[in-house]
Amino acid sequence: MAVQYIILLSRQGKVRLAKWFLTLSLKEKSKIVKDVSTLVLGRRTKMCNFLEYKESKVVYRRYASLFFIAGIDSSDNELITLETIHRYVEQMDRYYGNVCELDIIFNFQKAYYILDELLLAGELQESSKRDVLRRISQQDALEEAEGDEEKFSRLMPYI
Amino acid sequence: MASAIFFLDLKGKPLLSRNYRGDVPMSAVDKFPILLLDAEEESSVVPPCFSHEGINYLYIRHSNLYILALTKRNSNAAEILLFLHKVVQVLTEYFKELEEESIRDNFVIIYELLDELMDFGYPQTTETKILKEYITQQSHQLEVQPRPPIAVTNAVSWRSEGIRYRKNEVFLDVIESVNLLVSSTGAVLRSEILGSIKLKCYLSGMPELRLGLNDRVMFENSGRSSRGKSIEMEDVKFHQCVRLSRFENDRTISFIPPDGEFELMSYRLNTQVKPLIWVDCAVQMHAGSRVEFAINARAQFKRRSTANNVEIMIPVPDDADTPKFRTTVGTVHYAPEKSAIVWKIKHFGGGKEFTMRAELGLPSVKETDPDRKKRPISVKFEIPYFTTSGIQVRYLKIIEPKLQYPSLPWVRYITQSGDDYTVRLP
Amino acid sequence: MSSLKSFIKSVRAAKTMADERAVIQKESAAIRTSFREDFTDTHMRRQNIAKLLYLFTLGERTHFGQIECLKLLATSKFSDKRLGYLGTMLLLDENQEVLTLVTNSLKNDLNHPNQYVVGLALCTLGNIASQEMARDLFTDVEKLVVTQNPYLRKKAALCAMRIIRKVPELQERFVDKAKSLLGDHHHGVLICGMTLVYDLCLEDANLIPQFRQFIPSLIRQLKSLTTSGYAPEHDVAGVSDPFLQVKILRLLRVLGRGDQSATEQMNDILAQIATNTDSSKNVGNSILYEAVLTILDIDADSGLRVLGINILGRFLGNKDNNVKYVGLNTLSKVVELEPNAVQRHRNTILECLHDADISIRRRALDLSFDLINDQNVRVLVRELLVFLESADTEFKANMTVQICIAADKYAPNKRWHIDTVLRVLKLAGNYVSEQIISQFIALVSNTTSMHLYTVQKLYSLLRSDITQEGLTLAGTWVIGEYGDELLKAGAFEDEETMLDVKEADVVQIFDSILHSTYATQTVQEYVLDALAKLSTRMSDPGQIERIRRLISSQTTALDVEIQQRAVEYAALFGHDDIRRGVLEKMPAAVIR
Amino acid sequence: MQASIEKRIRSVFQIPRKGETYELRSGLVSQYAYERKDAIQRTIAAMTLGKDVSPLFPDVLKNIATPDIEQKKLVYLYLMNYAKSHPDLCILAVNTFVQDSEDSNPLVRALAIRTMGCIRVDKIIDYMEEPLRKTLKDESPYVRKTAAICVAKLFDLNPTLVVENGFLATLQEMIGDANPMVIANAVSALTEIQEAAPETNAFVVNSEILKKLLLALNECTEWGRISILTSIADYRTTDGREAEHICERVVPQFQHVNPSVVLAAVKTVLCHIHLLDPETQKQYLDKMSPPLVTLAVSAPEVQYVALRNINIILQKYPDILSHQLRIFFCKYNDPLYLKVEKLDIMIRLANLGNVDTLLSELKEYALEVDMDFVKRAVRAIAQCAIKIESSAQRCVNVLLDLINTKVNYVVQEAVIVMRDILRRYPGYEGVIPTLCQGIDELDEPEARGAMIWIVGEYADKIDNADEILSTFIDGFLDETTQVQLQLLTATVKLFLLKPQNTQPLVQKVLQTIANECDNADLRDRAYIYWRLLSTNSQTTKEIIMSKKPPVKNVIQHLPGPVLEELLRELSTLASVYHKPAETFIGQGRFGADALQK
Repeated sequence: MAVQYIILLSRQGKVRLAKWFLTLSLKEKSKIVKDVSTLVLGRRTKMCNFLEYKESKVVYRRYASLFFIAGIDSSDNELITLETIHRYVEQMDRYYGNVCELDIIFNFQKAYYILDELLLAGELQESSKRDVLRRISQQDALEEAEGDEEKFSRLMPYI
Repeated sequence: MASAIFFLDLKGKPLLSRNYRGDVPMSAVDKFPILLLDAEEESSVVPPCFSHEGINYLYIRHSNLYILALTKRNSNAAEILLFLHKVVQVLTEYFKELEEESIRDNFVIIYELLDELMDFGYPQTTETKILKEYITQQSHQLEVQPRPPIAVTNAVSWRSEGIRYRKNEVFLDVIESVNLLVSSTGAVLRSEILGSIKLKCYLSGMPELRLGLNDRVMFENSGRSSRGKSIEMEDVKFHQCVRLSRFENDRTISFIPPDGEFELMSYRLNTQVKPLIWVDCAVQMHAGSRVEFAINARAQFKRRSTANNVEIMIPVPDDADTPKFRTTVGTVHYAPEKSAIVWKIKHFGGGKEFTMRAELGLPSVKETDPDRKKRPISVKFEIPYFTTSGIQVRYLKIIEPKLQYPSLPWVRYITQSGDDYTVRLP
Repeated sequence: MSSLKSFIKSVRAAKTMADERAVIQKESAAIRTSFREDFTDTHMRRQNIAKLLYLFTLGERTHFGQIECLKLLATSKFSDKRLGYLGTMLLLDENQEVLTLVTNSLKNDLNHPNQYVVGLALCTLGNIASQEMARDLFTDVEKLVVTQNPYLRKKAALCAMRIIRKVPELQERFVDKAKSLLGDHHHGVLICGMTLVYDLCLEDANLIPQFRQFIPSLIRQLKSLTTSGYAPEHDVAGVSDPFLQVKILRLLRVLGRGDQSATEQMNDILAQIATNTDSSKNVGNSILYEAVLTILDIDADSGLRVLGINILGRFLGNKDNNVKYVGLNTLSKVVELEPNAVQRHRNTILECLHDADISIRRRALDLSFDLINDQNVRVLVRELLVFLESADTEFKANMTVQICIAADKYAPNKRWHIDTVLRVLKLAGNYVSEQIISQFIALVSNTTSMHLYTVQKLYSLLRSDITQEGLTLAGTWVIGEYGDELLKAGAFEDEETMLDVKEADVVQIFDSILHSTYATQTVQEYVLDALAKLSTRMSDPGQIERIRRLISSQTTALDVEIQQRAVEYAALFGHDDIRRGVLEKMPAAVIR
Repeated sequence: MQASIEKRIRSVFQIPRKGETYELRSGLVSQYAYERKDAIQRTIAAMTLGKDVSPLFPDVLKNIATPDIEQKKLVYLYLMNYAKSHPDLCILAVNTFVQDSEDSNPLVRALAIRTMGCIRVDKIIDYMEEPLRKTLKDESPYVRKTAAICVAKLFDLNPTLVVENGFLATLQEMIGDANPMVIANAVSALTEIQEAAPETNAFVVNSEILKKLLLALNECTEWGRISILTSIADYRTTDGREAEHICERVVPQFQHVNPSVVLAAVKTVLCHIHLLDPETQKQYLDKMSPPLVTLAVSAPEVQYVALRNINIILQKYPDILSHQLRIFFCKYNDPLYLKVEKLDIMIRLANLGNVDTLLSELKEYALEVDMDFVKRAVRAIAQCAIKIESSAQRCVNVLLDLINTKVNYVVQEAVIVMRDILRRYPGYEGVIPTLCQGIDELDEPEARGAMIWIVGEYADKIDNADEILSTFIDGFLDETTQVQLQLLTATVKLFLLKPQNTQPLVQKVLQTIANECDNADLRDRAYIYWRLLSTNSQTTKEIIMSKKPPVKNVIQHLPGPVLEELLRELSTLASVYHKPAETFIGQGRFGADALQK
């Protein structure tokens, strides 16, 4: 198993996004969120980006006001996980155009969509920088087309 | 004594701190959130003080803050915890609301206050009224440097000299809060009356006040047979202005009051109280579809009295929806933030009885691990011109030896629900 | 009802926790009621689901919206499906009964003409498929693993992985298809294909030989990645597709493990990567790290192994704590194979014990124990004992075990061995396991020559410290068993103080322990046995009577075991004829 | 390319920080006063956020001499926090301190002396002598009370200086000060010095001092009263009249609104009450009851301390609150730590008169959701049964009802407590079949151990006792040591009670232990049984099956000496932890020798 979960955490300790690739009960999930966020928020800047938590490892990296946290298997490659996290940030940055925490807060669905094109079953599915965004924008276009249709039909209900 | 005081957010991040003694490493606070987690892991019972590697952590919670004191010694825990509550009280009186934001916005004055509130770990002055005389939020606007008011260190530390009013008045409120616990079968399990006498004093100079109540012990002490009703207060607590030894000697309540509003005394009566508002509830649960409530409420006090602002709060499942209500009187609304339905009756006459029915939908998909505490029905009300215990103010004498002005005391009585007037659900 | 945006805004605007809860609970109730009203307006439904997802992110309960998500994805609109599937993945998992309702929609959508609809279905299946769904839908996935469309091929590959994990017997349906993926040209498909193959091999080692035939092509791919020029699409800081490189290296590891010829094929490329990868950035190091793991895991030639260990050595010296961490982490795997190479870094490793970062400390600690051998045991154990005193509480239990294991394995002599365990008991006696105490007692009882020394030491230690349970237990047992030797030798000097040993002194120790707040249940049990034994190893009738009273006082103990012992031993006092025999020296346990 | 994106992404949200120190520095040395003040405030703001602003030390220090008292306070605050990082530069502040300690405004004088005491740098200490001497004799009580505490600060840093300069003597004189707050702070300071250095005899309360303290008590602020009460509590008298006088004077404090004053008063009375005649003792104890009850309705954290203390008091004076059971009923929204304490107190208050009420309340708790609380409630029901014989049958019925709920942890807890009920009333053996029904569900060692004990003890009454034990023995090596010990004894008992066909079982256990177990204690127990079994079997049976005194009470009690110590320590942390102070103060190490003293 590669990535077990991804959590985006604000510096104030608020969860901005959470994706679980493990099957856990609500209670177990909130326990992990609570524990891991306490541990991560308690780390100083110069410390390494890895933590050991129970039987797993936590790889995190801070981008300005947000912590990107990935829970991984203890046998996984921590350094490439950092690259995966970074790729995710990079993709969001391009998608939103200079991403900031507020983008993720208000358009969290998109952040999940991007993540779903990047990771599946906790594994990286695409290493191309262009592909992920191309796929997202094509899907966005599909939605938009439907949206126009919807509006259109609402405007002229009798036709 | 406390070595250091911290304000932390709920994640355990320090927002502001004051090191009073320098005998505890300030980094010990970093362990606090982790120790809390460890304690929770161990058991759901996490006490407000614990010890770790020679350092003791004592903390309270206030809205989304922890206020934490550290000490290395076998300190007075009651004092420290109470002091922390006092700190919260003072800061709340200064900033209306004490929370992360008000701490960030007011750090300068908080440091100043912390300096006056405690010295080398020993609590000092914690009276907001006095502190406000020399620690102000607009000190830069003052022409002259503030000086410590005499009251800070005076024997009468709660009142400054030279107060003047044109009209000398005292308002006295006798407020009785009734706490009650009724079992699901209708038996009163516990009841108590918490009484409080609050004063609003607008008096000049240094007046001496004496308050007379229909206190049974005093009647007995003085050998007087009780004219009319007398009551026996179980545990009386006084504002620090009251001369305790005099009360102990002859039950006289004599004092120099602080200026303005304050609570003069509180007392407790442990007698069995008949529920003033009786509530009876039947619940029918159809899991996965709906739940029905039938509530009966009865006012069991004299017909000439009226309960105002009656609020009956009935707990419902967290995931209820589409509420429907039927009632003969008042209004009902669903308060999802409290997971309850609230039945409000503006005026509830003595002896009257009302009913209410409610139905709420429940989702077909059930929660996987519901964490439902058994919450009781709670009731709120106020009944003016009435005390449950029968306490009466017999006199309030006001003497200002120098000014000798005439003054008027005004007295009001009210009975209300305490913060724990509850009926267990079946 | 408000829009998602205004809901989020009002949550953020809440000043206090209570306000925030109120906003959230009210909106949640409104959503629940709105679901009941059964809107046909899909716009409204989408909005509700979006809010629900926001509730999910906040950690709120959302079970009441599960059905709505399913309804949404079952419609024909792409935007509904997209949100519906997202909601389903977030709010549901394989254990929810309602999940079965989605099987049909998934089946339809896996065969949908629009690739993005198929993609959503695959993604959902890959993330949350239950066993039942895996059985119902694997044929559709099977087809998609070999579809022309790489976008779907890669997703189907990972989906297949989940299906096989859920239903292992379906593995054979996918083995050949997985092989076909290894020759793909699309990086995404390659990555996913290799993930699938790696997982197959991990779950069933019997499959490995069939995949060895792909080693040359994997190597070729790796080579072309490392030698090809700049390709913007897959470049990361000057490194060509590090994600793919790491995947290949990892797959090579599982294929090369334990196979000489496979290993030989890999040597060159591994050497090339180990020497040529740029180690100045994280990306390069992530590949080096993976390569070293492979080098160390397969039977690589010795030159290559030295190269790998040197890379780890460089990691240790890196300023970047991440790389240092990884270095420490990996060195543990090589100690046994290349002890000398690792020993060279001993000082660096010991320094890391005092790093400010607990993650580094933890790795360094583990590695320190791996470093211990019969030559350095004295030095290293001394260092570790010093560290034990100040170590993080969470390390202590494990440290006591590890130090004792090391002492057990490499002790130069019995005296040193006993001294070391005593030191552990003294420093961290509240963290030691039962096992350590048992083994210590076995060690002592099998070492007759050290009885007096040990019992005197423990007698002295208990007189100055009874707060460490482990120490108290060991001391109690040893004094109970060898009390006669202690008493016979009489007063002795320990750490420059003379200690009196009279029968009264010995009984007093147990009296004090028993009446202290440190008398845990186990301690009381040990003390009772020790006292009973001592009653046969002492001669002063006054002290024996005192022992009898101490034992009798425990006959009303709350704990059943303590009471049972007290009752039995008190009764034994009435049978002097058998007491001595029953309580005579105990046969020593075998040292394991 | 990645690097540049990374740089940009990272810079998106970040507040530009680079120039911060520079900016602050230029503000601190600005020619405009308002800019300097602003910069000081921002420096303190940065300090509050946990940033290291110590490099600004010299620049901040330049702003120390100012008539603006708010600014002065900030500079002093900064100085206190960073003095350690620039000990040499602190000397530059000395002049201002000395001047300030002679300022015309008492607020400034007090501020100076208070801050000097907090700087904790040797260089400063040398200059404290004069300011301290003057402020101790200041005309303003506000300054004097601050100076009094400063003596304790100085003593902590340099005791000799305090003694040689006569500060200690001055402090002792301050007990007679006209101002109660000065007295209170002098008492606090002296108590601390006495504790740190008993050889100084800094504060030995005698009758003379006692009088002064009792006098100041009524005039003091609430916090002052606590210090004074504490030192009166520590005062040891042997004179019954004096003790009564103390109680008489302290009792009015029961009416104080501050719960920690009340608690301090309670402690003071309890420390002297043993010298009174029983009749008077009872009077005082009666007076104590209402304030104790009121303590139990204060803020939850304070209530917690009160409840832990009431628990101690009840262990010494069990009757003090005998009519107050209902006060301790749990409120549904009480924090768990309170619920658990209340439960413990309720059990201590259980008597014939209230047991019915208590029992129905306990049953209510046993049906709640929190596992830890529910278990305690189940345990409490059994404690009730054991304490009050006449309630036993009802308690057992309630427990059987609870077992029927089939909630796993309830059942396990019920099995554990049923064992204790059987130890008190062996006649309840009728419940054993019910207990045996859930035997496969028991996964907690304590519950398994309890079940095994029951089977061993009643082996002759349980038909399939050998089968049950045999199942447990099959998994012997997987059990915890305590369960193994129970299993060993139970098997031996089985053999003694039912010798037919059970010998192989005993042999199996003994051999397993001898050959496969390392635990020395367990091995010893096995050998002891082995040796016993190989002697006269009648004697052996007598010994192992000898009658056990029935358990009278399963409520935990503190050991006598600890209880006495804690009664003298009421309201301290020790009284909250129910542990003597030495167990958690300092290294927490403590030897057998020390215990004898």
